[in-house]
Amino acid sequence: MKEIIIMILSTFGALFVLSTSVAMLRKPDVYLRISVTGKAATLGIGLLLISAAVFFSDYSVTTRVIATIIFVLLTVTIGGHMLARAAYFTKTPIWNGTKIDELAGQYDPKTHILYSEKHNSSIKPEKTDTPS
Amino acid sequence: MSLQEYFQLIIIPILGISVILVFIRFIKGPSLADRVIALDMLILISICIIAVYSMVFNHSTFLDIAMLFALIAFLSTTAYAYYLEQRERK
Amino acid sequence: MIIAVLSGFFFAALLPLLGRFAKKTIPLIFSLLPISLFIFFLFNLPVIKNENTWISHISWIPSFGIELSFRLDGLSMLFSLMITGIGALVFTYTAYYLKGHPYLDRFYGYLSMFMASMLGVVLSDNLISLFIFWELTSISSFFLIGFNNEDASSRKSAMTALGITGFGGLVMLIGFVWIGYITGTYSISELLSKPELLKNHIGYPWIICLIFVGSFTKSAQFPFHFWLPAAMKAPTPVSTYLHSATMVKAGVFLLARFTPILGDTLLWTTSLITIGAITMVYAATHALFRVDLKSILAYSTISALGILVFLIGLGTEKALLAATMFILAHALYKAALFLITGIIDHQTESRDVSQLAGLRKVMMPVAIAGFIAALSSAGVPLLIGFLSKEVMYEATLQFGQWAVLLTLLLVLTKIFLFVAGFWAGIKPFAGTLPNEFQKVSMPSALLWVPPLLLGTLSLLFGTFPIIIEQALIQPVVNSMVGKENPIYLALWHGFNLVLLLSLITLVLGFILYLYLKPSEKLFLKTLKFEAVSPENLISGFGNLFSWFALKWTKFFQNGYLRNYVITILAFLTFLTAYTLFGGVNIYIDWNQISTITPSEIIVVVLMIISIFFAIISTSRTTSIVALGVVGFANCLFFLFYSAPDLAMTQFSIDTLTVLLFMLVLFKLPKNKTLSSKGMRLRDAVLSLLFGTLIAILTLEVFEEPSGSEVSKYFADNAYLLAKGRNVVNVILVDFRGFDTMVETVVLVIAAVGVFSLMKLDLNPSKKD
Amino acid sequence: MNNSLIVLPIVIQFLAGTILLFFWVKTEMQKVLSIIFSVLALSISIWLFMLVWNQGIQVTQSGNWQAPFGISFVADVFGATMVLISSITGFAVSIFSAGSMRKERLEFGFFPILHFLIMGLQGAFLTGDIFNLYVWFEVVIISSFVMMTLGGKRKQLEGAIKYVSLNLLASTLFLIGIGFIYGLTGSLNMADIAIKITDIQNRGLINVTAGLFLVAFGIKSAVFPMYFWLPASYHTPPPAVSSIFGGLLTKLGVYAILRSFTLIFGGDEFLVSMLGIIGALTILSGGFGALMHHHLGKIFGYLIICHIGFMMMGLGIFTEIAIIGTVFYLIHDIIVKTNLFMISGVLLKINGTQDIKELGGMYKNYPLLSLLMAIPLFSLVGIPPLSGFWAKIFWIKAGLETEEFVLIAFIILGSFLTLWVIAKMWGEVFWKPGEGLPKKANGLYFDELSTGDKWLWIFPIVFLSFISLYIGLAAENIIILSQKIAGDLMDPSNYIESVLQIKSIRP
Amino acid sequence: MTKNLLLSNLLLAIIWVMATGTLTEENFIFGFMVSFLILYLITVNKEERKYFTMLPKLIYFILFMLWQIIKANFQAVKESLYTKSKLSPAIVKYPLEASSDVEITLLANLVALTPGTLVIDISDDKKVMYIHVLHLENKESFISEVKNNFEKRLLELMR
Amino acid sequence: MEILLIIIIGLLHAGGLYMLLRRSMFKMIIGLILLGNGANLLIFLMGRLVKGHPPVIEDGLKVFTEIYADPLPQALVLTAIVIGFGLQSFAIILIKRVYKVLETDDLDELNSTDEDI
Amino acid sequence: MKSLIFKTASTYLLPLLLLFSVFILLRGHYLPGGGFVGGLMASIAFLIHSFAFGLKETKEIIKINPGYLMPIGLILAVGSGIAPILINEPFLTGLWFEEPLKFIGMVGSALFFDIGVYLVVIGATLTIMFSITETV
Ligand code: NA
Ligand code: NA
Repeated sequence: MKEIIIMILSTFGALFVLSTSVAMLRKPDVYLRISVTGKAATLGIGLLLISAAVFFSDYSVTTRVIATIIFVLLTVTIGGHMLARAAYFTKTPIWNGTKIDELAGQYDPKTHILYSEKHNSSIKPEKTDTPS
Repeated sequence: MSLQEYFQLIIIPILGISVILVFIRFIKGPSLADRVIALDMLILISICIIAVYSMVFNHSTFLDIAMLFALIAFLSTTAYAYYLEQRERK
Repeated sequence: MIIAVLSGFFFAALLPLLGRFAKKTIPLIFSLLPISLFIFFLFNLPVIKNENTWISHISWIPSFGIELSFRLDGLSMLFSLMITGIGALVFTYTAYYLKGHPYLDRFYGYLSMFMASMLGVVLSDNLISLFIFWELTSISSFFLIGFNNEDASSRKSAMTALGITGFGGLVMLIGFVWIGYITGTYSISELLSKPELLKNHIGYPWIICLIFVGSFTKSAQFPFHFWLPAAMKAPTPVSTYLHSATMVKAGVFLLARFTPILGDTLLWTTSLITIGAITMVYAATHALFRVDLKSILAYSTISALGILVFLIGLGTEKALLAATMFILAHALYKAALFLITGIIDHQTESRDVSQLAGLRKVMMPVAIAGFIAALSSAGVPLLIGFLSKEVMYEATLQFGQWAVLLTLLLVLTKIFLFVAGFWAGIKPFAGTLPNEFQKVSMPSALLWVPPLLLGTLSLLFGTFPIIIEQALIQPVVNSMVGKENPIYLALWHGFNLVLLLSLITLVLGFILYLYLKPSEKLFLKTLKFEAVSPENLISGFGNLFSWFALKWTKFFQNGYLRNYVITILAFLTFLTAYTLFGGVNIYIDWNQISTITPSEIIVVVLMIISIFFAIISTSRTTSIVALGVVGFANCLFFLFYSAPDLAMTQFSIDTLTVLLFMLVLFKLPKNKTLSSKGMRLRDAVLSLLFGTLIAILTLEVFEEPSGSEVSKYFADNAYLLAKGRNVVNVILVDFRGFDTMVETVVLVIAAVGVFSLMKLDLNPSKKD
Repeated sequence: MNNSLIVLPIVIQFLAGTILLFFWVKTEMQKVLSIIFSVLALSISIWLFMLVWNQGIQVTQSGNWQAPFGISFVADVFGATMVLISSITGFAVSIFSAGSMRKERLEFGFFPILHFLIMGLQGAFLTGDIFNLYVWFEVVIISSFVMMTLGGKRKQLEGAIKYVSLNLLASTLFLIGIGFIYGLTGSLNMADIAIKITDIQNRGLINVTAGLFLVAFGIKSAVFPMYFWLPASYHTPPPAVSSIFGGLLTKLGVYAILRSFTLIFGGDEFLVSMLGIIGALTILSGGFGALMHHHLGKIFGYLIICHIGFMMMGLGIFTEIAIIGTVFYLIHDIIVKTNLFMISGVLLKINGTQDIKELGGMYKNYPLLSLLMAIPLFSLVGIPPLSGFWAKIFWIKAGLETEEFVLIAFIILGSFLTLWVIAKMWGEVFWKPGEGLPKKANGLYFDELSTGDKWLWIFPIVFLSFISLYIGLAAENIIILSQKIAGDLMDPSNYIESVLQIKSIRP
Repeated sequence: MTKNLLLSNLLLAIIWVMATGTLTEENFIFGFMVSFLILYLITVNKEERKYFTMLPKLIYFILFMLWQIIKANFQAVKESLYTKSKLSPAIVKYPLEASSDVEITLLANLVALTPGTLVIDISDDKKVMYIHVLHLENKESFISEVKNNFEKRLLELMR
Repeated sequence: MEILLIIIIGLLHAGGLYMLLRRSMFKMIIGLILLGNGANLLIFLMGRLVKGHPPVIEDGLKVFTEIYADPLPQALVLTAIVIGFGLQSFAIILIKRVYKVLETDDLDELNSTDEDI
Repeated sequence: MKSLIFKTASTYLLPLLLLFSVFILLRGHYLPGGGFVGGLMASIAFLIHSFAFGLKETKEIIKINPGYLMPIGLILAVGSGIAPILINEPFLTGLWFEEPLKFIGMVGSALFFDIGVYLVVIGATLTIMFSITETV
């Protein structure tokens, strides 16, 4: 029984990871890739870690697994945010299929202040069509 | 099929393929942010691999390494972000 | 005796402290040293006569058979007396000659150091200590020649002299050590007692060649002679003392010393006769083409040294007697001539023999001294020069089938030297006094007494040879020949061939003197032949050597790091590949190799690709991140193969490194492709070669049977003795804690270094 | 003999470096502390030397883990001598630095690094463990990196790039060598390795490993064809740094070669003859370079190379007599080279330049100083009976014994080149009239210093000159010492027995 | 207030452990539950009673978030198989109600964990949050969805 | 597997050397790092490869009951890694400094200390 | 960096990570970890904090100049080496308290040694990283 649970959990985990990897390869711009990484990976990692917790069925392992999962969740989302933000600063091209871009021109290039009201700075990533 | 074999034959290969896919992204880039996110992803996958290995070899201590990996992955991501921002600012 | 030798050094050592006082008040006080030494040796004359030798030992480096032992026998007595006697005169002469010179004290320091070294050379009974003193004479001579150190040509002459004699000394050292190696002793006394040991040794020809080089360089034999005329840059007292009377004779002394040990073989005789003959004729000829008094004297000195070598080469008892006589005679008249030249130079500020004339009118005593010296040099009867010349001719005439040729050469040389001596000793004083010298004043007695004294001695010994015959000359010959055959010196041997030759020499010499006038033109004509002179050949060789040195240095130290790396690794590859393919048994034992799993393959592929990527990428950030992946794959290996600690450490450190790179890099200039395609290809091939080599080696070492008892001990005792379960950590903090402690120091130093590198900038800033 | 106190020299330097780190910008305090610690270290080194001399090899097993399991520290006569010499040098350099280093450099950790550097050297001299040796090596090189770049001047940086990269390459090769040694013997204790290595069938592999060590140590000791980093860098840092570098750093490589080739690898014919060839070409390269340059630092740098060549050649002959020569020369060379670079520092301070074409007038203006400087200069040349002379007799004798006549020729050539170079330098720097001196320089000129500060510059030179004189004039003592060391090196069984605490390894 | 109760709850649990003398996690959890119950019974203050409703709410919220994450992942799987043309990404300005740093951070994290969203940044005046949406159909409905599902629940828990 | 690892060791050395031979300072450092990695792996390999048995004595036991990976090379590599980190960080900062002062990354422009014959 | 999210998160992350680093340090003798990794962990924690808040604030939090952590750590390490010499045992001989301490386990000189290493690593890493970020 335990084995089957582990198998199911780990299979799903691995598949999630795989799907993220596929997405990473296929998404047309960096923002989409960042966006996609965070989620699938977290669940993939989570499931695999949980299956390890089930496998060892040990209190100390379980707590550590939970800690790790929380930690991964936290860092992956914050990391994604920071990377996306930095990418935007550096004007990393954005896919031209993007419907709305309300961030365009909102960053002040010198002070890096982000405005909530309408602003018109030079920080507007180019649009790109060529997914690479 | 024992659990060990299952891991060896199914899970690890899947994760391995993921590594390769991510690595392709890593090579292609094109921006630094792409590479960084790919590296990040590689580390995340390796956390998964560690989790699986800990089961394969029945050593729970490997899981601590996973925790450390997560922490460090975070550091490198922030560092890259920091770097990108600083580069822009110079 | 040791005090006698070393007193000169102590004296020199005291000078920096006391010299300043002494040179201002009574410079004559310096002469006390050589005078007292001279008296010391004079008082020991009877000892030598009665007991032949007096040896004193002081142990210095017993473990290598090196002693400060001194041997006073006839030969060393002769030289010691010359050294201290002429030394006394030169010291006195200097007191006035360099009066008021700011560095008079230094001068005396070097001079007494030289005197001590020279005494050391002639008195040493140990080859090594002899060599030590020998080199010290070269050094003190270096300082004396370069005494006028602000003059570039003085410095150059000093260098030349030091170069030639220093080189000769070093070569000679090999000979000495070789002798010591063969015979097991450096003691000259012991060597004297077993001469056959060396002569029969296979290395004998080499040994004498080595010693010849030493003695020829020192005694200015052809083709090493040219340093001596150059050394005349030195103040006249120096030329007198070192370059005529004493130091240059050290080589001759050495040959004389070794005659009983190494001499009396065909090789010895032939080489010495040949070199000596060439030198004496060559130099004597040269002397006739000079106009500078010192130059004339220098060449005539070289010629005289040639004669001495020649005579020692003859090696017969007669010849050695001749050599002994000539050493003494030459010392007396040549020193006198030099001192006179010095006086002329000092008073008239000219040394051009073609200009000088009639000086007797202003400095009669000097003229007398010059006259006597010139006559002695010419070998006129009643002077010691005559005696020596007579014995010389006797010696050559007795020398078998070569007698005629050798005698002829000697006569020729003697004729030329006759002229040279007259030029130096008589010509400046003869004739009418030119206007420019009218106001020349009479020199101080301190200047003219020494040469006159020397002249007197020449006359005294020449007229009454009995004074020195038994007391001095006999022991000298004894110490060279080794047996006691009484010698007999006399003015009159009856009418014979020798007397005829003497007469011919005098007559032809005088005719030549009348006929040949020293002139600048003649001198300039000889310059044409300078291109093939030994001096130029050697300096040409020196230039070639410098050229080669420059090429060599620039070739290896070319400034390109990659060339350095290539050279080093090519050397490594050569070294290891040579041994590898010469002596390693290459095999693969597949039993030791484990199977491969898919995940491992993936990591391997990851690793390989990222290595390539790190290398070929044109973007720096990309190579850095690729490097990160290499490290990451490395971690996975560590993880797979049971090294969790390593994986953790490697991973954190890799990340930090990558981070460092990122922080540092973005201010670097754009990455350019710097090397050409061909270059890159070459490097790639080389690198692959190196990589392959390392891989093969690793494989072979890996194939050796494994199993470390040390590791096993650690694993067995980690918990039992060191109370830890993680063996790696136990090794790090306990079993091999020292490594870790030191390693933390490395980190600390690196941190300090990074800190200072980032914060401290001592470059002059662009603002100022 | 077990004695846990033999690590004291290391500990003292460790404490010195550590405590000095607390006095970050208090430079006056640092100077005082550094000198105090140096005196302390010197006394301890003397004590250690006397102890070893009187009572034989001293061993301690750190952590109380028996050899070959723990890290053994071994003070044999060789090690103790090297420790003593490095303490002497360290003492001199400490004083010289107090006088000569700029305040800014002292504020950025010069003194702690100096003590760590000496600690690294002494650790290397005392350790009996090959990996521990590597670690000490790293301490030495990282300290030297820091000292070389301290201040970050243009030339310093340019030199440092080559210095750093080639030294790191050497470290890597050393590490690979250690990996092979471990793979072959499963041990790291040098005495243990010495025993185990004899059992290995595949002899070629041992020679290959020896080759790796040779190259790694060869780079460190700057022999042909691996010396390039030295002329590129040694003249760039401040004189106090150059002097400790010139005196000790390359000698660490020589020490390591001596130790490993006598204890571990023995004399493989090919490698030993390689050492001879290397020695000859090193002499040539060093001599040539010294001949061609006119910057004092460079001249001295090349002379270091030239004289390392002598020592290598002694090893290339590989008889006890030759090793006596090499050990004697090693002792002499450390003292005299340190002194030499200090002298070049004083010359720089006085004249504001180190270019012998520009220098001059020393003899006229500073006669006593010139006389003082003459002592190390002529010791270096090997004017008998000064210290540089004695070793040559041993080498020549050894060369004659083994009929390596070509090597003798190179020794003579090297000696001659040295003589020529120094004579030339003497003529240019001391004799030639100086014009337009002092050149523009930073800070005070020598003449403007207070008497106390002047003595900080001069005292170390006087001190080392006296030691040089002692080595030369009391050569008997040094020869006896060298004979003992060479004997120990050529027959390491005593070393091995003491470390492993076994009765006898002799058959 | 709630903090104090939480502390007392923990303290009581510890006392329980000490009293029973067995230091195991089960015992601790059991002690915690017992003391929770006791505290629930003895607390009358209205403000303070919030603690007892909050805990179940928190648990519910966590479960809800988990569900969202799982949903996000499945969607991601689906999307990873999408072709480009079906994507309609956008960067949307989201007006914030949350005001404290912790609230905003938590909200951003929660939002980031949900399907197809990536928080790019928060304006310096903390008024708006810029969210990258993977699949935007209607901007207003997206904003209100986030408001109702996440922000309100969160603020309720926090305040 | 060992063969593959040996190939990688060879590659790391080859790559390291290749980078060391480039004209860019930056590449030189990369080369040194690669070489360092190669050497570390080499030492690690000398302890032989053991999968899944870290040298950690399990709870409750006093000695190993199963096979275990050789701990000694691991400790050595660990030391070497840390030392390498110190050296590498210094070298990295050095090139930064060199660039700041000399404004070049090209090693061929850094030979003034070699040239003034 | 001026990221609110990052700043807020790192305020909470710092103590967490430091705790984790101490955990890694203390268990080193029994499980993978130890002074090195622990020290690196702690430095990473501070580094992350410095990325979020800037060096000045991080330095204020550390209170002591990381430069001084190095000699302190060195003294601890060498102290645990010298201590046995005082009782006439070889340098670095392990000394152990008789009874194990709760949570920490056996306490011996090895632990002090490891703590020394931990401090040195923090000091060195932070000195390196800080001096770079400051001058960049
Ligand atoms: Na210990
Ligand atoms: Na211990």
